[in-house]
Amino acid sequence: MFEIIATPIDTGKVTEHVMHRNAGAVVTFIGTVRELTGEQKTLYLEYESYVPMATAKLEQIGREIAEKWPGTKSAIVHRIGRLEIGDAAVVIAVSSPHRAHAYEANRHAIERIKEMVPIWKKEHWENGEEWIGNQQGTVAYPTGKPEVDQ
Amino acid sequence: MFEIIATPIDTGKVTEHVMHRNAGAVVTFIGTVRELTGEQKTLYLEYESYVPMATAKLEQIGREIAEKWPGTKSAIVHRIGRLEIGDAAVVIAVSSPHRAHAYEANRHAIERIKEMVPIWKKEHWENGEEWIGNQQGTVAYPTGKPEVDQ
Amino acid sequence: MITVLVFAHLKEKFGQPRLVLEEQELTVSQLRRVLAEQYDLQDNSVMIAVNEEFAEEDEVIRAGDTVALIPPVSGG
Amino acid sequence: MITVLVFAHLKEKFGQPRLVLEEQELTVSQLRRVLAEQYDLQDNSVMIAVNEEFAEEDEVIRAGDTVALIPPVSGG
Repeated sequence: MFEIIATPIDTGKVTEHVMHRNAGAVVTFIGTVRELTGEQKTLYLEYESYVPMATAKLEQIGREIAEKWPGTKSAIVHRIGRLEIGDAAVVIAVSSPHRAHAYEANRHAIERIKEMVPIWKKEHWENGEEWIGNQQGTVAYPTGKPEVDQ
Repeated sequence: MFEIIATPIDTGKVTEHVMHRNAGAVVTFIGTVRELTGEQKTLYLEYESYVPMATAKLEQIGREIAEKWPGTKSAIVHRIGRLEIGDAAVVIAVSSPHRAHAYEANRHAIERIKEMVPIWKKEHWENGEEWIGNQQGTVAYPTGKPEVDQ
Repeated sequence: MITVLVFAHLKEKFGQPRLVLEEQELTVSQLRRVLAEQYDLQDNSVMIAVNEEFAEEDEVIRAGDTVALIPPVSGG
Repeated sequence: MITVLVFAHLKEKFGQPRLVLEEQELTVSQLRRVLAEQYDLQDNSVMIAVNEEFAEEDEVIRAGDTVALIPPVSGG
């Protein structure tokens, strides 16, 4: 289950997708829309995506995880469109016979999403709006693309 | 929410308990009953607890987390009684404005539970049964108690 | 009298969830000696809790305190 | 002709979700030059994807390929 959807994410469904008789440990990450960034107050967010490529990249992350942590099973769903404060933007579930692997693989997934999955966030604040990722100080990729692995 | 209960754990409820407008990141750990340990097949488990002390120790873990990772919010529910394969034995939810903290604090909670919360597991296998923690090779505590922190 | 709660394999070993000692006051180390001599329990991996907190060896237990034997835990 | 998909702030900058180039074939570096000269886009933080995969600078783009400009991502 590696999906970009425009409707609310069913966290329980994503989690259940990775559970099985020999899982033992399941780690779920939910990234939600936060109201405050420093002192700046977010009203709502808009997420946009290059959907076919983003889906392929989520699947790639799933393959990276299966290779690096054998025996794990993962699922990732990212929501796009308008999201309100508290809404889940992304849900990542990883199951494993070993809890250390479930934590590590889950963390890997969110770092990789933030690094190379074509999804963009537009913040709508009380005093303006901005596409995130386009600010000064954003890391450029000298090779023209992100590395295969950090 | 720091509880020892004898009924199925509602994972969604534990997770929702820690969510709030400035969370941003929520990490949930679900420890489930695994069928295979090496080649040994578990039929079911029984968990027993010294409930008032275990509840106090879960609350202590919550305080440790709040102190070590300010701004996090945590909830832990452990189930006791007879559990079947796939059942959730423990659910830990931690929210934080920072995802690194949510992962680390969650991991801290499960390690501490396995170290010093008075809960015991009896494995029922096809060819016998045994209280876990009582095997040879179990770490003894030379000071008569576990350390305050690992 | 001091009541000592027991759990898990110790509950099975003793066939009951509590031991009742005649002592009115003793330290944790003295309790360990009583358990070894009268109950054949000599196991340093068992921790002792007094009033729901892990106790040091020199802590004094008095009648009325809640005492429990805590074998190595295996929750999670 | 080569169609280039654009997203996020680039979609707003160009006022449309795609640019249509007259070229029949060019490398990724040549595409960057065209974008700079004809579209006032000179930004090395923008990656270029060809057929839904990040492309090297010397990769050749042909008519019919799916090309997209990928500004630094901000999902999660």
